[in-house]
Amino acid sequence: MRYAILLLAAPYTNQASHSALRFARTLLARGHQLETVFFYQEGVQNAARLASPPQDEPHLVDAWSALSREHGTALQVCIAAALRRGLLDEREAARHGKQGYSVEPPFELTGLGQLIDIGLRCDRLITFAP
Amino acid sequence: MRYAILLLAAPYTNQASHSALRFARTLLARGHQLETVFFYQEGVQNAARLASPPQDEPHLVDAWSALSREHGTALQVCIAAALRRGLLDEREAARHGKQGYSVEPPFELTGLGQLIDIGLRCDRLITFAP
Amino acid sequence: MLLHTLNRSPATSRVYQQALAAMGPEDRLLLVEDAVQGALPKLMRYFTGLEGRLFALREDLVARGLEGQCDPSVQIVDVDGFVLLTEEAEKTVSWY
Amino acid sequence: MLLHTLNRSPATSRVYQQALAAMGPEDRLLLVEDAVQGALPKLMRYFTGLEGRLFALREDLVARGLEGQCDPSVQIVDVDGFVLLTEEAEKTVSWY
Amino acid sequence: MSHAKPRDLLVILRRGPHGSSQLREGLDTALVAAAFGRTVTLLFMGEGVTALVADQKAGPLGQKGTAATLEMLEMYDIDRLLVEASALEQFGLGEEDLMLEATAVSQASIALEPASHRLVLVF
Amino acid sequence: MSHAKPRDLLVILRRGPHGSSQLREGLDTALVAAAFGRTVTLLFMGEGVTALVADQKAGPLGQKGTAATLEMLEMYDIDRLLVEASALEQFGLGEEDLMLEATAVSQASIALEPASHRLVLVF
Repeated sequence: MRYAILLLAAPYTNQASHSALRFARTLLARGHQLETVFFYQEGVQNAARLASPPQDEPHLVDAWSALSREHGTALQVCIAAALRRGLLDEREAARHGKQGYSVEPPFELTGLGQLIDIGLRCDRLITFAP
Repeated sequence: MRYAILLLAAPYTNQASHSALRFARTLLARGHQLETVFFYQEGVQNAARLASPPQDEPHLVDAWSALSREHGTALQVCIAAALRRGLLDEREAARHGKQGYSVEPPFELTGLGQLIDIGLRCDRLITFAP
Repeated sequence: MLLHTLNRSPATSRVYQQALAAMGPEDRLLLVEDAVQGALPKLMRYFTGLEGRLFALREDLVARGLEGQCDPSVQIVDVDGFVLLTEEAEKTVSWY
Repeated sequence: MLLHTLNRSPATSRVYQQALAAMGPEDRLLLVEDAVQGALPKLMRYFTGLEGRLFALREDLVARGLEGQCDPSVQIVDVDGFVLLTEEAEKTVSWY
Repeated sequence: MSHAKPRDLLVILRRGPHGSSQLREGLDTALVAAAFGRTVTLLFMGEGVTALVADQKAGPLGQKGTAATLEMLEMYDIDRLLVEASALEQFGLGEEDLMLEATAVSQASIALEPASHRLVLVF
Repeated sequence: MSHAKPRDLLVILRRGPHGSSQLREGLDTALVAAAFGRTVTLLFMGEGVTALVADQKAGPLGQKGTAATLEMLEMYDIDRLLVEASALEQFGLGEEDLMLEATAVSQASIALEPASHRLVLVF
């Protein structure tokens, strides 16, 4: 089946991001496809490229990137939710006159319309929330 | 009296940061001193220098900075909470081998010991949380 | 005398029970943010026993369209009054 | 048949009431994260009427030291079983 | 079931205005779906019913709140608004207290809604 | 009041392990205070009592949880652990289910604690 995941919670503060990652790996291991992880609300924090958790804790940002590389999963971040929380890719940083950026590929900033699109197009959408 | 504020919630996601700022301005207007705002847990997101909220919404990061400039309030960010959430100043970014940074003065990364210190030293500590 | 603040609606979260359990007989409770819903007459039953010691923040009531609908036993204060409450209390405990 | 998930403890949050209100007569409920506390025998009363349709996630029980303490009427599944439940259900609704 | 053909999106709103961004971000999702031509139902549950209270104002720092967004629903052809009857009762709210017309629904009808939409999102 | 001289810090822990970082960040605060020589009391309320359940494990992605931190409390001279008796009852937990010794306290004693500490932090 084609799955999508909607993630609404910040990493580290709630278990939701860990739960989502564990669910993602398991559904892939069962032979399903994970088309997209959509990051909304505090979930956009999963795209923070500077995240530096202690060495003995899972590195969620890197884990999502690895998942995307290995399985072709799109990592879509709601742009409106990201901008107000300080998560900008190089293009948005330039557009807002900011030096530096906080989001990099494979995470991509995108509109909320994508969430509706994948939610209706995929066979299953599973939400993980705070 | 000497006040301190402990802020535990992300801006935009919860009202707490707005409530804290409103409380801060009011206590200053009443002639009290606001020694420190300490940012812990998701509250560290208040220090995200790239935050770009819509023009018609309050810009909390800028508002805290202005408060600090005008009233000498220290803006102390728990370093352990900040690092795992991707909030690094130039020094921590260098130390972790990251290009770029996401926190700048007057916000300063500091240890959790500071929270205990100000909590016991100030006349009042008020917590704002999600 | 301590000031306790509560910011979650008693309709959603059970945290108000913990605030009540930790309150001394003279302590005051201030409802802020979503907790101001608790000032509606139908939700007052969660706060029995606090007569004269229950407050709600005016600005948060106004923003929610609830200012005119509060139970008369709740004392309504503005943010200035919130600061005053923290001045009068030895310390403040926040429940969320 | 839909799968509902719940991740907040019934001891803390009232959201379980909303999950129950929105469940159809064949729908299933899976307790995950802090909601696995609800599988303890003393907390089962919050979930009456779900006999045979109530599940709890093993990994979250184990991490919390609660695996051996669940009510026997709760069906314990691992993450693989969680994915299976989402396969079998038309869709999934998450309560938090 | 009241709908022969399933509607596209059910957005369940469970939080009040101003206290968190849940309500606003849920409404944004509904508006975007409607703008893409999808059929949308809004269901207000629990403290979510307070989203409909009349005479809401901006927050003290100028936060916009959600009342203006609710007024735009009709323009987006979102006209199926359901509100949990027992929550209205719990808050002591009557139809005359609400800024928009919404259909009060019983628990039994609420339980039919998730299955009659292709996608359900809870905010 | 049981203490002539007020203790420094009361940390109230109300969330279980693993589900959020509340518990861990509350314990970190307690440890730091103790390391600075402050007198610390821990009070476990509500679902916070599940923090004390024996045989906790790492999370499935290797998240450490908080059990190891609890085992360090004694080393930091944090030996005043209170647990809400009604919460133990609510969860059906007895002293034999807990990993550490903690004093079960009634609502009436809990209400005395905030006033007998110089600083109260709720997690």
